[in-house]
Amino acid sequence: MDVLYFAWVRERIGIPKETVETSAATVNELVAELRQREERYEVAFSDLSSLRVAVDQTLTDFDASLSGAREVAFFPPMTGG
Amino acid sequence: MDVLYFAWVRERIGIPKETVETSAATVNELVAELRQREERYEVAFSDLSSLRVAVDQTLTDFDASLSGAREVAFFPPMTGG
Amino acid sequence: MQVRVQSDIFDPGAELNAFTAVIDGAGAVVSFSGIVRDVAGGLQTMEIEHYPGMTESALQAIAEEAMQRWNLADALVIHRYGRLQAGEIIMMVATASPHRKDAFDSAEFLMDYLKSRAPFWKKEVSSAGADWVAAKDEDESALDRW
Amino acid sequence: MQVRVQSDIFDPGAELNAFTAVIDGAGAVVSFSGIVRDVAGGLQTMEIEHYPGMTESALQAIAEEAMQRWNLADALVIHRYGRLQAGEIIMMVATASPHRKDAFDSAEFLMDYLKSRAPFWKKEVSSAGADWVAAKDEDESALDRW
Repeated sequence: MDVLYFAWVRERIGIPKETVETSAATVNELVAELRQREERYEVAFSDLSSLRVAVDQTLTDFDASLSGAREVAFFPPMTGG
Repeated sequence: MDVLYFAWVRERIGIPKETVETSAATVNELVAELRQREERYEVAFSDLSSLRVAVDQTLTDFDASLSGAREVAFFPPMTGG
Repeated sequence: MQVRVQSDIFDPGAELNAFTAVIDGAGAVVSFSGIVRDVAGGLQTMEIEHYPGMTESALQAIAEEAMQRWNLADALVIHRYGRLQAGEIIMMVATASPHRKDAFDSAEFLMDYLKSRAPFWKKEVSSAGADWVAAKDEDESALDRW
Repeated sequence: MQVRVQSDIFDPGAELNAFTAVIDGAGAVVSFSGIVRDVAGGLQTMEIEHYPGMTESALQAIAEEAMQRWNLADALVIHRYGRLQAGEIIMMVATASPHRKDAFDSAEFLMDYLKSRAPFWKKEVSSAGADWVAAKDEDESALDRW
Protein backbone atom coordinates (compact mmCIF):
# COMPACT_ATOMS: atom_id res chain seq x y z
CA MET A 1 0.00 0.00 0.00
CA ASP A 2 1.31 3.48 -0.86
CA VAL A 3 1.37 5.88 2.07
CA LEU A 4 1.74 9.61 1.30
CA TYR A 5 2.59 12.49 3.60
CA PHE A 6 2.02 16.19 2.93
CA ALA A 7 3.02 19.54 4.46
CA TRP A 8 4.42 19.31 8.01
CA VAL A 9 3.55 15.60 8.23
CA ARG A 10 5.90 15.04 5.30
CA GLU A 11 8.56 17.19 6.93
CA ARG A 12 8.36 15.40 10.30
CA ILE A 13 8.43 11.94 8.80
CA GLY A 14 11.09 13.02 6.32
CA ILE A 15 9.70 11.42 3.16
CA PRO A 16 6.78 12.26 0.85
CA LYS A 17 5.83 8.66 0.08
CA GLU A 18 6.59 5.08 0.98
CA THR A 19 5.25 1.63 0.25
CA VAL A 20 4.08 -0.18 3.38
CA GLU A 21 3.37 -3.88 3.83
CA THR A 22 0.41 -4.00 6.16
CA SER A 23 -2.62 -6.07 7.08
CA ALA A 24 -4.27 -3.12 8.87
CA ALA A 25 -8.05 -3.24 8.41
CA THR A 26 -8.63 0.44 9.17
CA VAL A 27 -6.77 3.74 9.02
CA ASN A 28 -6.53 3.68 12.83
CA GLU A 29 -4.79 0.30 12.72
CA LEU A 30 -2.36 1.57 10.08
CA VAL A 31 -1.60 4.62 12.24
CA ALA A 32 -0.94 2.35 15.25
CA GLU A 33 1.51 0.28 13.19
CA LEU A 34 3.34 3.37 11.90
CA ARG A 35 3.63 4.91 15.39
CA GLN A 36 5.46 1.83 16.63
CA ARG A 37 8.08 2.07 13.91
CA GLU A 38 10.18 5.07 14.87
CA GLU A 39 10.16 8.25 16.94
CA ARG A 40 9.47 10.47 13.89
CA TYR A 41 6.22 8.58 13.18
CA GLU A 42 5.26 8.71 16.86
CA VAL A 43 5.77 12.50 16.79
CA ALA A 44 3.91 13.03 13.51
CA PHE A 45 0.88 11.00 14.63
CA SER A 46 0.84 12.15 18.28
CA ASP A 47 -2.27 14.33 17.82
CA LEU A 48 -4.74 12.84 15.37
CA SER A 49 -7.11 15.82 15.79
CA SER A 50 -4.56 17.90 13.89
CA LEU A 51 -4.45 15.41 11.01
CA ARG A 52 -6.65 14.54 8.08
CA VAL A 53 -6.63 11.37 6.01
CA ALA A 54 -7.57 10.46 2.46
CA VAL A 55 -8.01 6.89 1.23
CA ASP A 56 -7.60 6.49 -2.52
CA GLN A 57 -7.67 10.29 -2.87
CA THR A 58 -11.00 10.73 -1.08
CA LEU A 59 -11.17 12.54 2.23
CA THR A 60 -12.38 10.20 4.98
CA ASP A 61 -11.88 9.59 8.73
CA PHE A 62 -9.62 7.44 10.83
CA ASP A 63 -12.28 4.74 11.31
CA ALA A 64 -12.37 4.14 7.55
CA SER A 65 -11.76 0.63 6.23
CA LEU A 66 -8.63 -0.05 4.19
CA SER A 67 -10.19 -2.98 2.40
CA GLY A 68 -9.03 -2.79 -1.22
CA ALA A 69 -7.26 0.53 -0.62
CA ARG A 70 -4.18 1.25 -2.71
CA GLU A 71 -3.20 4.71 -1.43
CA VAL A 72 -3.51 6.38 1.98
CA ALA A 73 -2.46 9.99 2.56
CA PHE A 74 -1.93 11.86 5.83
CA PHE A 75 -1.82 15.65 6.05
CA PRO A 76 -2.79 18.64 8.20
CA PRO A 77 -6.09 20.48 7.71
CA MET A 78 -6.08 21.98 4.23
CA THR A 79 -5.44 25.68 3.61
CA GLY A 80 -6.37 26.31 0.00
CA GLY A 81 -7.94 29.37 -1.55
CA MET B 1 -38.72 75.02 -8.99
CA ASP B 2 -37.29 72.58 -11.52
CA VAL B 3 -39.36 69.45 -12.00
CA LEU B 4 -37.69 66.48 -13.74
CA TYR B 5 -39.22 63.35 -15.21
CA PHE B 6 -37.43 60.09 -16.03
CA ALA B 7 -38.15 56.87 -17.92
CA TRP B 8 -41.87 56.25 -18.66
CA VAL B 9 -42.89 59.25 -16.54
CA ARG B 10 -40.87 61.42 -18.93
CA GLU B 11 -42.43 59.67 -21.92
CA ARG B 12 -46.02 60.09 -20.65
CA ILE B 13 -45.60 63.73 -19.74
CA GLY B 14 -43.63 64.35 -22.89
CA ILE B 15 -40.80 66.48 -21.49
CA PRO B 16 -37.73 65.69 -19.39
CA LYS B 17 -37.80 68.90 -17.39
CA GLU B 18 -39.82 72.03 -16.73
CA THR B 19 -39.78 74.98 -14.39
CA VAL B 20 -42.91 75.22 -12.25
CA GLU B 21 -44.21 78.19 -10.26
CA THR B 22 -45.71 76.66 -7.15
CA SER B 23 -46.38 77.33 -3.52
CA ALA B 24 -46.85 73.63 -2.75
CA ALA B 25 -45.54 72.82 0.73
CA THR B 26 -45.08 69.10 0.12
CA VAL B 27 -44.48 66.71 -2.76
CA ASN B 28 -48.08 65.52 -2.44
CA GLU B 29 -49.33 69.08 -2.91
CA LEU B 30 -47.12 69.51 -5.97
CA VAL B 31 -48.46 66.26 -7.43
CA ALA B 32 -52.05 67.46 -6.84
CA GLU B 33 -51.28 70.71 -8.70
CA LEU B 34 -49.65 68.89 -11.63
CA ARG B 35 -52.54 66.40 -11.96
CA GLN B 36 -54.99 69.27 -12.44
CA ARG B 37 -53.03 70.70 -15.32
CA GLU B 38 -53.60 68.28 -18.17
CA GLU B 39 -54.64 64.74 -18.98
CA ARG B 40 -51.00 63.60 -19.51
CA TYR B 41 -50.10 64.62 -15.94
CA GLU B 42 -53.23 62.96 -14.58
CA VAL B 43 -52.24 59.73 -16.37
CA ALA B 44 -48.60 59.86 -15.28
CA PHE B 45 -49.49 60.43 -11.63
CA SER B 46 -52.54 58.15 -11.47
CA ASP B 47 -50.77 55.46 -9.40
CA LEU B 48 -48.30 56.93 -6.93
CA SER B 49 -47.30 53.45 -5.69
CA SER B 50 -45.57 52.96 -9.04
CA LEU B 51 -43.61 56.21 -8.68
CA ARG B 52 -40.59 57.36 -6.71
CA VAL B 53 -39.58 60.92 -5.92
CA ALA B 54 -36.30 62.69 -5.22
CA VAL B 55 -36.03 66.19 -3.76
CA ASP B 56 -32.76 67.94 -4.52
CA GLN B 57 -31.36 64.64 -5.79
CA THR B 58 -32.10 62.71 -2.61
CA LEU B 59 -34.65 59.88 -2.62
CA THR B 60 -37.56 60.68 -0.33
CA ASP B 61 -41.33 60.09 -0.05
CA PHE B 62 -44.45 61.96 -1.15
CA ASP B 63 -44.99 63.44 2.34
CA ALA B 64 -41.66 65.26 2.10
CA SER B 65 -41.53 69.02 2.56
CA LEU B 66 -40.58 71.22 -0.38
CA SER B 67 -39.36 74.01 1.84
CA GLY B 68 -36.21 75.39 0.22
CA ALA B 69 -36.28 72.73 -2.51
CA ARG B 70 -34.88 73.67 -5.91
CA GLU B 71 -35.34 70.41 -7.82
CA VAL B 72 -37.96 67.66 -7.65
CA ALA B 73 -37.75 64.52 -9.79
CA PHE B 74 -40.39 61.87 -10.49
CA PHE B 75 -39.57 58.44 -11.87
CA PRO B 76 -40.50 54.73 -11.70
CA PRO B 77 -38.72 52.32 -9.33
CA MET B 78 -35.08 52.17 -10.34
CA THR B 79 -33.62 49.26 -12.28
CA GLY B 80 -29.87 49.67 -12.11
CA GLY B 81 -27.18 47.01 -11.92
CA MET C 1 -12.60 54.30 -3.77
CA GLN C 2 -13.66 54.97 -7.32
CA VAL C 3 -17.11 55.61 -8.79
CA ARG C 4 -17.61 56.15 -12.52
CA VAL C 5 -20.77 56.81 -14.52
CA GLN C 6 -20.09 56.69 -18.24
CA SER C 7 -21.56 55.88 -21.63
CA ASP C 8 -18.27 54.49 -22.97
CA ILE C 9 -17.78 50.76 -23.00
CA PHE C 10 -15.05 49.44 -20.68
CA ASP C 11 -12.98 46.29 -20.26
CA PRO C 12 -13.93 44.45 -17.03
CA GLY C 13 -10.75 42.34 -17.05
CA ALA C 14 -8.52 45.40 -17.40
CA GLU C 15 -10.52 47.16 -14.65
CA LEU C 16 -10.18 44.14 -12.36
CA ASN C 17 -6.41 44.03 -12.88
CA ALA C 18 -5.98 47.78 -12.37
CA PHE C 19 -8.08 47.58 -9.19
CA THR C 20 -6.12 44.58 -7.88
CA ALA C 21 -2.76 46.21 -8.59
CA VAL C 22 -3.22 48.92 -5.96
CA ILE C 23 -4.85 47.10 -3.03
CA ASP C 24 -1.90 46.81 -0.74
CA GLY C 25 -2.19 43.91 1.68
CA ALA C 26 -5.74 42.87 0.80
CA GLY C 27 -5.73 39.23 -0.27
CA ALA C 28 -9.37 38.87 -1.33
CA VAL C 29 -10.89 40.56 -4.38
CA VAL C 30 -14.50 40.03 -5.47
CA SER C 31 -15.94 41.40 -8.69
CA PHE C 32 -19.42 41.43 -10.15
CA SER C 33 -20.09 42.27 -13.76
CA GLY C 34 -23.48 42.68 -15.38
CA ILE C 35 -23.92 41.84 -19.06
CA VAL C 36 -26.84 42.80 -21.33
CA ARG C 37 -28.94 39.67 -21.74
CA ASP C 38 -31.26 38.93 -24.62
CA VAL C 39 -33.85 37.11 -22.52
CA ALA C 40 -36.80 37.02 -24.90
CA GLY C 41 -34.77 36.92 -28.10
CA GLY C 42 -34.71 39.69 -30.69
CA LEU C 43 -33.23 42.37 -28.41
CA GLN C 44 -31.91 45.21 -30.53
CA THR C 45 -30.62 47.57 -27.85
CA MET C 46 -30.87 48.21 -24.15
CA GLU C 47 -31.22 51.91 -23.39
CA ILE C 48 -30.15 52.98 -19.94
CA GLU C 49 -31.41 56.34 -18.72
CA HIS C 50 -30.00 57.95 -15.59
CA TYR C 51 -30.28 61.07 -13.47
CA PRO C 52 -27.06 63.04 -13.99
CA GLY C 53 -25.83 64.47 -10.72
CA MET C 54 -27.96 62.28 -8.49
CA THR C 55 -26.49 59.10 -10.00
CA GLU C 56 -22.93 60.01 -9.07
CA SER C 57 -23.84 61.12 -5.54
CA ALA C 58 -26.02 58.03 -4.94
CA LEU C 59 -23.24 55.68 -6.06
CA GLN C 60 -20.69 57.61 -4.02
CA ALA C 61 -22.90 57.32 -0.91
CA ILE C 62 -23.44 53.57 -1.44
CA ALA C 63 -19.71 52.97 -1.89
CA GLU C 64 -18.86 55.03 1.18
CA GLU C 65 -21.34 53.07 3.24
CA ALA C 66 -19.73 49.80 2.09
CA MET C 67 -16.28 51.11 3.04
CA GLN C 68 -17.57 51.94 6.52
CA ARG C 69 -19.49 48.73 7.17
CA TRP C 70 -16.81 46.27 6.07
CA ASN C 71 -13.06 45.99 6.39
CA LEU C 72 -12.25 47.05 2.84
CA ALA C 73 -9.03 48.20 1.27
CA ASP C 74 -10.89 49.60 -1.72
CA ALA C 75 -14.13 49.58 -3.69
CA LEU C 76 -14.91 50.24 -7.35
CA VAL C 77 -18.23 50.99 -9.04
CA ILE C 78 -18.60 51.57 -12.79
CA HIS C 79 -22.04 51.93 -14.39
CA ARG C 80 -22.84 52.75 -18.00
CA TYR C 81 -25.76 54.62 -19.49
CA GLY C 82 -26.92 55.14 -23.06
CA ARG C 83 -27.50 52.58 -25.82
CA LEU C 84 -26.05 49.10 -25.27
CA GLN C 85 -26.07 45.92 -27.36
CA ALA C 86 -26.71 42.35 -26.16
CA GLY C 87 -23.51 40.88 -24.70
CA GLU C 88 -22.06 44.27 -23.76
CA ILE C 89 -20.96 45.02 -20.23
CA ILE C 90 -23.45 47.21 -18.29
CA MET C 91 -21.66 47.73 -15.01
CA MET C 92 -19.24 46.26 -12.55
CA VAL C 93 -18.37 46.49 -8.88
CA ALA C 94 -15.21 45.24 -7.19
CA THR C 95 -14.23 45.10 -3.53
CA ALA C 96 -10.92 44.22 -1.86
CA SER C 97 -10.47 43.09 1.71
CA PRO C 98 -8.07 41.13 3.90
CA HIS C 99 -10.99 38.70 4.44
CA ARG C 100 -13.01 36.93 1.76
CA LYS C 101 -16.29 37.21 3.68
CA ASP C 102 -16.02 41.01 3.80
CA ALA C 103 -15.20 41.17 0.10
CA PHE C 104 -18.21 38.97 -0.80
CA ASP C 105 -20.71 40.65 1.53
CA SER C 106 -19.78 44.20 0.53
CA ALA C 107 -19.94 43.38 -3.20
CA GLU C 108 -23.39 41.85 -2.74
CA PHE C 109 -24.48 44.86 -0.68
CA LEU C 110 -23.30 47.23 -3.43
CA MET C 111 -25.21 45.25 -6.04
CA ASP C 112 -28.41 45.10 -3.98
CA TYR C 113 -28.32 48.87 -3.51
CA LEU C 114 -27.39 49.59 -7.11
CA LYS C 115 -30.37 47.54 -8.30
CA SER C 116 -33.02 49.62 -6.55
CA ARG C 117 -31.45 52.77 -5.08
CA ALA C 118 -29.31 54.15 -7.89
CA PRO C 119 -31.28 56.24 -10.42
CA PHE C 120 -30.96 54.09 -13.54
CA TRP C 121 -33.81 52.86 -15.72
CA LYS C 122 -33.49 50.21 -18.40
CA LYS C 123 -35.52 50.03 -21.57
CA GLU C 124 -35.38 46.98 -23.81
CA VAL C 125 -35.87 47.69 -27.48
CA SER C 126 -36.64 44.60 -29.56
CA SER C 127 -38.29 43.78 -32.84
CA ALA C 128 -41.52 43.42 -30.81
CA GLY C 129 -41.34 46.98 -29.44
CA ALA C 130 -39.83 48.91 -26.56
CA ASP C 131 -40.45 48.17 -22.87
CA TRP C 132 -39.17 49.64 -19.66
CA VAL C 133 -37.74 46.89 -17.46
CA ALA C 134 -39.97 46.55 -14.38
CA ALA C 135 -38.42 46.59 -10.92
CA LYS C 136 -38.64 43.22 -9.20
CA ASP C 137 -40.11 42.76 -5.74
CA GLU C 138 -37.20 40.45 -4.95
CA ASP C 139 -34.77 43.29 -5.66
CA GLU C 140 -36.55 45.51 -3.16
CA SER C 141 -36.70 42.77 -0.53
CA ALA C 142 -33.00 41.94 -1.06
CA LEU C 143 -32.27 45.21 0.78
CA ASP C 144 -33.77 43.83 4.00
CA ARG C 145 -30.65 41.72 4.49
CA TRP C 146 -28.53 44.82 5.10
CA MET D 1 -16.96 24.15 -16.50
CA GLN D 2 -13.21 24.47 -16.24
CA VAL D 3 -10.85 23.43 -13.45
CA ARG D 4 -7.12 24.10 -13.67
CA VAL D 5 -4.31 23.30 -11.23
CA GLN D 6 -1.04 24.88 -12.33
CA SER D 7 2.23 26.35 -11.14
CA ASP D 8 2.29 28.99 -13.88
CA ILE D 9 1.14 32.50 -13.06
CA PHE D 10 -2.04 33.65 -14.84
CA ASP D 11 -3.83 36.90 -15.61
CA PRO D 12 -7.12 37.16 -13.66
CA GLY D 13 -8.45 39.95 -15.89
CA ALA D 14 -7.81 37.97 -19.06
CA GLU D 15 -9.37 34.88 -17.45
CA LEU D 16 -12.43 36.90 -16.42
CA ASN D 17 -12.87 38.24 -19.94
CA ALA D 18 -12.40 34.82 -21.55
CA PHE D 19 -14.91 33.32 -19.11
CA THR D 20 -17.43 36.10 -19.73
CA ALA D 21 -17.12 35.83 -23.51
CA VAL D 22 -18.69 32.37 -23.66
CA ILE D 23 -21.52 32.52 -21.12
CA ASP D 24 -24.44 32.82 -23.45
CA GLY D 25 -27.42 34.52 -21.85
CA ALA D 26 -26.06 34.74 -18.32
CA GLY D 27 -26.10 38.36 -17.22
CA ALA D 28 -24.35 38.03 -13.84
CA VAL D 29 -20.68 37.15 -13.44
CA VAL D 30 -18.96 36.98 -10.05
CA SER D 31 -15.23 36.44 -9.61
CA PHE D 32 -13.05 35.94 -6.59
CA SER D 33 -9.28 36.25 -6.75
CA GLY D 34 -6.85 35.49 -3.96
CA ILE D 35 -3.56 37.38 -3.76
CA VAL D 36 -0.48 36.49 -1.68
CA ARG D 37 -0.46 38.84 1.31
CA ASP D 38 2.56 39.83 3.31
CA VAL D 39 0.71 40.00 6.63
CA ALA D 40 3.59 40.08 9.10
CA GLY D 41 6.06 41.85 6.81
CA GLY D 42 9.23 40.29 5.43
CA LEU D 43 7.50 37.53 3.44
CA GLN D 44 9.96 36.08 0.93
CA THR D 45 7.85 33.41 -0.69
CA MET D 46 4.65 31.48 -0.20
CA GLU D 47 5.07 27.81 -1.04
CA ILE D 48 1.91 25.95 -1.94
CA GLU D 49 2.00 22.17 -1.75
CA HIS D 50 -0.78 20.05 -3.17
CA TYR D 51 -1.80 16.42 -3.71
CA PRO D 52 -1.52 15.77 -7.44
CA GLY D 53 -4.45 13.70 -8.65
CA MET D 54 -6.64 14.30 -5.61
CA THR D 55 -6.48 18.08 -6.09
CA GLU D 56 -7.94 17.94 -9.58
CA SER D 57 -10.69 15.48 -8.63
CA ALA D 58 -11.60 17.41 -5.46
CA LEU D 59 -11.88 20.71 -7.40
CA GLN D 60 -13.86 18.99 -10.15
CA ALA D 61 -16.29 17.56 -7.58
CA ILE D 62 -16.73 20.95 -5.86
CA ALA D 63 -17.37 22.70 -9.18
CA GLU D 64 -19.85 20.02 -10.27
CA GLU D 65 -21.73 20.37 -7.01
CA ALA D 66 -21.95 24.15 -7.54
CA MET D 67 -23.31 23.62 -11.07
CA GLN D 68 -26.00 21.31 -9.68
CA ARG D 69 -27.03 23.41 -6.70
CA TRP D 70 -27.36 26.76 -8.50
CA ASN D 71 -28.63 27.96 -11.84
CA LEU D 72 -25.22 28.46 -13.43
CA ALA D 73 -24.23 28.88 -17.05
CA ASP D 74 -20.60 28.13 -16.20
CA ALA D 75 -18.00 27.92 -13.43
CA LEU D 76 -14.23 28.35 -13.45
CA VAL D 77 -11.65 27.34 -10.84
CA ILE D 78 -7.92 28.00 -11.21
CA HIS D 79 -5.50 27.25 -8.34
CA ARG D 80 -1.72 27.54 -8.38
CA TYR D 81 0.90 25.56 -6.52
CA GLY D 82 4.64 26.02 -6.08
CA ARG D 83 6.61 29.09 -5.06
CA LEU D 84 4.76 32.43 -5.11
CA GLN D 85 5.80 36.00 -4.29
CA ALA D 86 3.85 38.60 -2.30
CA GLY D 87 1.32 40.30 -4.56
CA GLU D 88 1.04 37.35 -6.96
CA ILE D 89 -2.29 35.77 -7.75
CA ILE D 90 -2.87 32.44 -5.93
CA MET D 91 -6.21 31.36 -7.32
CA MET D 92 -9.49 32.51 -8.75
CA VAL D 93 -13.03 31.29 -9.15
CA ALA D 94 -15.71 32.70 -11.43
CA THR D 95 -19.39 31.85 -11.79
CA ALA D 96 -21.97 33.00 -14.33
CA SER D 97 -25.72 32.90 -13.87
CA PRO D 98 -28.88 34.58 -15.12
CA HIS D 99 -29.36 35.74 -11.50
CA ARG D 100 -26.88 37.67 -9.38
CA LYS D 101 -27.80 35.83 -6.18
CA ASP D 102 -26.92 32.47 -7.71
CA ALA D 103 -23.64 33.83 -9.03
CA PHE D 104 -22.70 35.27 -5.61
CA ASP D 105 -23.77 32.25 -3.55
CA SER D 106 -22.08 29.69 -5.77
CA ALA D 107 -18.82 31.66 -5.85
CA GLU D 108 -18.85 31.90 -2.06
CA PHE D 109 -19.65 28.17 -1.79
CA LEU D 110 -16.71 27.34 -4.09
CA MET D 111 -14.37 29.48 -1.97
CA ASP D 112 -15.55 28.01 1.33
CA TYR D 113 -14.97 24.49 0.02
CA LEU D 114 -11.64 25.34 -1.60
CA LYS D 115 -10.40 26.73 1.72
CA SER D 116 -10.80 23.54 3.72
CA ARG D 117 -11.66 20.67 1.37
CA ALA D 118 -9.17 20.98 -1.47
CA PRO D 119 -5.77 19.43 -0.70
CA PHE D 120 -3.56 22.52 -0.69
CA TRP D 121 -1.19 23.58 2.08
CA LYS D 122 0.48 26.97 2.33
CA LYS D 123 3.88 27.66 3.86
CA GLU D 124 5.06 31.20 4.47
CA VAL D 125 8.79 31.71 4.19
CA SER D 126 10.03 34.97 5.68
CA SER D 127 13.25 36.36 7.08
CA ALA D 128 12.03 35.07 10.47
CA GLY D 129 11.72 31.47 9.23
CA ALA D 130 9.21 29.17 7.58
CA ASP D 131 5.74 28.38 8.91
CA TRP D 132 2.85 26.32 7.65
CA VAL D 133 -0.31 28.41 7.56
CA ALA D 134 -2.73 27.04 10.17
CA ALA D 135 -6.31 26.25 9.18
CA LYS D 136 -8.81 28.59 10.79
CA ASP D 137 -11.81 27.38 12.79
CA GLU D 138 -13.88 30.00 10.97
CA ASP D 139 -13.00 28.38 7.63
CA GLU D 140 -14.26 25.03 8.86
CA SER D 141 -17.44 26.53 10.30
CA ALA D 142 -18.06 28.51 7.07
CA LEU D 143 -19.05 25.17 5.52
CA ASP D 144 -22.06 24.84 7.84
CA ARG D 145 -23.84 27.43 5.73
CA TRP D 146 -24.05 25.05 2.77
